[in-house]
Amino acid sequence: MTHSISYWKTFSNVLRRDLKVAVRNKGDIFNPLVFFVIVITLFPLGIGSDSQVLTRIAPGIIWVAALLSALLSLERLFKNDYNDGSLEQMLLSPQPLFIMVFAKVLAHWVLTGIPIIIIAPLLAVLLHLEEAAYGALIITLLLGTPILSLIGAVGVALTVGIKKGGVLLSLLVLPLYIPVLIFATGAIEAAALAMPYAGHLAIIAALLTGAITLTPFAIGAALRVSTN
Amino acid sequence: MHFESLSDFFAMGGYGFYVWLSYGVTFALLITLTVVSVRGRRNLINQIRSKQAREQKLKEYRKGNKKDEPKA
Amino acid sequence: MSKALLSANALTCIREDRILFDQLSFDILPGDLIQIEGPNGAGKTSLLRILAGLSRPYDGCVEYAGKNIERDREGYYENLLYIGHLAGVKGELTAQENLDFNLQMHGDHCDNIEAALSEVKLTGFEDALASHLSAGQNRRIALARLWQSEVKVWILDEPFTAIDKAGVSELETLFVQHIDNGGTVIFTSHQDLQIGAQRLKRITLDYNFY
Amino acid sequence: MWKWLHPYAKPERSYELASTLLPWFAVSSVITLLIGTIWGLAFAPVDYQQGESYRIIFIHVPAATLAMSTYMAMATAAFVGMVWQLKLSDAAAAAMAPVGAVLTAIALITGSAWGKPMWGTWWIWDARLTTELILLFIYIGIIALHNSFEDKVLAGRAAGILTLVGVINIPIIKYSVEWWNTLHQGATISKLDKPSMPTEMLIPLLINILGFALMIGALTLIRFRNEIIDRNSMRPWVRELVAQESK
Repeated sequence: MTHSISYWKTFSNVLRRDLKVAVRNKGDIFNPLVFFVIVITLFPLGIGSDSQVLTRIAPGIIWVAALLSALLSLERLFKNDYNDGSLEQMLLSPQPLFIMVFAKVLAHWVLTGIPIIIIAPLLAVLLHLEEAAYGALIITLLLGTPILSLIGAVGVALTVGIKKGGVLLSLLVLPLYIPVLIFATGAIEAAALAMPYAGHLAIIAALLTGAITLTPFAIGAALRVSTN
Repeated sequence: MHFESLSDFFAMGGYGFYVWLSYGVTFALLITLTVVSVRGRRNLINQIRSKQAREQKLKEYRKGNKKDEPKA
Repeated sequence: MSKALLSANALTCIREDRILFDQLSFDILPGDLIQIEGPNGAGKTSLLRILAGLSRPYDGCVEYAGKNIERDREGYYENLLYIGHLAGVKGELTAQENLDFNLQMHGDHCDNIEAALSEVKLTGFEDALASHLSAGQNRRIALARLWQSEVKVWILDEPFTAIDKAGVSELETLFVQHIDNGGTVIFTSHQDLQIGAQRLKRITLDYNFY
Repeated sequence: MWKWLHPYAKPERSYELASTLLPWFAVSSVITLLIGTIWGLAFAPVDYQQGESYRIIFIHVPAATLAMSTYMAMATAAFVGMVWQLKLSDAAAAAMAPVGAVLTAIALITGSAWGKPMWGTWWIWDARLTTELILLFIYIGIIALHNSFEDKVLAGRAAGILTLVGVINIPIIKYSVEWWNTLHQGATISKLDKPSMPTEMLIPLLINILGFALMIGALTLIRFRNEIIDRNSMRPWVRELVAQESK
């Protein structure tokens, strides 16, 4: 007889393994973060250092850079597992797939979302973000970056079996990121103007809830297609 | 007929360029899609035919070479 | 019929416009040791993947204990151990971590990972990263699960690749033990079995030209 | 539902059905489009606000509305394909994607050609145009994903999943873009909105909507037949068909 393990144990096993693997592959954590920093420093160089202009476009720049760096780091979510066969083994496990998938996405967010959230306020200083907007920046990133990981995971799951899936991935995923981008930057701009932004946050939170409940199943279905 | 002359019709009250551009692009795109779709069928059939020919060759080649190989 | 552990019902598999097999049906009973044979490209791996539920057949279905495996994946996977071409071993983890994770995810219990690794002659390599080990050793990490496993159905794609002679005969002995206990082993290999050859059943796939 | 659908779950039967329907759709769509377009271009009265440029409406509005409807139809097909594992349903969805993409492109191009005389610029970040642009991106993504799988059955399943993810997202995108638009531009008067329309304009518009719908049907049928042939190329009935066509 096999001994079934609890959902929680499954979840934490996968999460711990993914974190361990990433920590041993240090580049995986730092490269997207460095990318994020470089993209943000490019904007003042391209646009000019007029602090008023920068203040105005800072929310957009930070969020677009966050989207791009999330995109950059997405591929390793399933690619290595696909190449070494662990993905197959995961699909063959008697544990519910959506729990394992959710653990993997959470690991991805911990490794890419949280560093961005930590470093974003520093970069906001470089872009002369309105002081009143810092709180909104952090909260929107906190609520929004998990959505990026979740939706992105659907895209990676669909393209992981394709040889040149990288460009295709951005084509699939970026349009789906638009609502998050709009509401997040909207919230930061509202905060900068000292207007209430709780409504924006509520919408982002609703998007997050929707993504948490629906995407793990889409990811699971997509993985079964990709490993076929 | 709403327009008084043919040149009036083509001029579209000064908006001729935009109107004809829109209609031109629309029908060009629709016709292109139709042509591509119809051609797609012919291409497919040609592909299948050449594949069949290839299989036929392989089969004959096999028959000639391994006549007494047991079938499972 | 009801005795069949695993049954294939009218499986059809199509790859790249080629019919690999059409309307293939067979039953696998407890105690069967089955080798799937055929030339390269005949669809051996495809058949194993369909049996494991990784691929969906173009037509037909696989049943485990009378239930369609797509309907009851969890019930089937509690009783299945599949090892494919890829070992499913992560290079960034040590031999011990790999085995521990793989066992846990499949609900197998093991108190002594070191002992389990010693079964596959990996004593002393417990803390070595899998990426530092050879291909054969990586394969052994994956195969170590067989010694700990209590599941009924083993599906193994080329289990002997990169394994040395002594290892092969140990595996063969293990296969025989497993079928004696009422399990079943389905595998592909280009090698002939030495031990247990008389109990072997074969399923031969032909290379179809269309 | 399954019992009734079952005969059409056989590719051969669906192919025959598509072949029977195709001429009807093709002929009626050409006739309807001709009537609607000529009526709209030559006989409908002029709009006193926008002048003759409003005549773009007779293609822009059908293309824009039906681009969205085609997506919905595609999503329905993808859903049926996923739940009942009907491969033909996936094939139908795959057949619709390029048609929808072309319609969206038409809606975008005509919208911007209409915008130029009205707004004085080819592109304006109007909520409707922006949503159409994003819809086009999604269509292109689905087509690209479909094309990057060698195996047609897998391609259909993968594209189906993406289509369904998209169908949940499109209303959210639409809403967010509309909200964003009002935020950033105040209330832009959307020239593409027509609150009330005299009957003489409405009739050719409705005729053209019908014509576009029939056209979509015809194009989908052509492509659907191709998809069926492609997915069943090794089947005897397709081989016979090929042999017949070769003569």
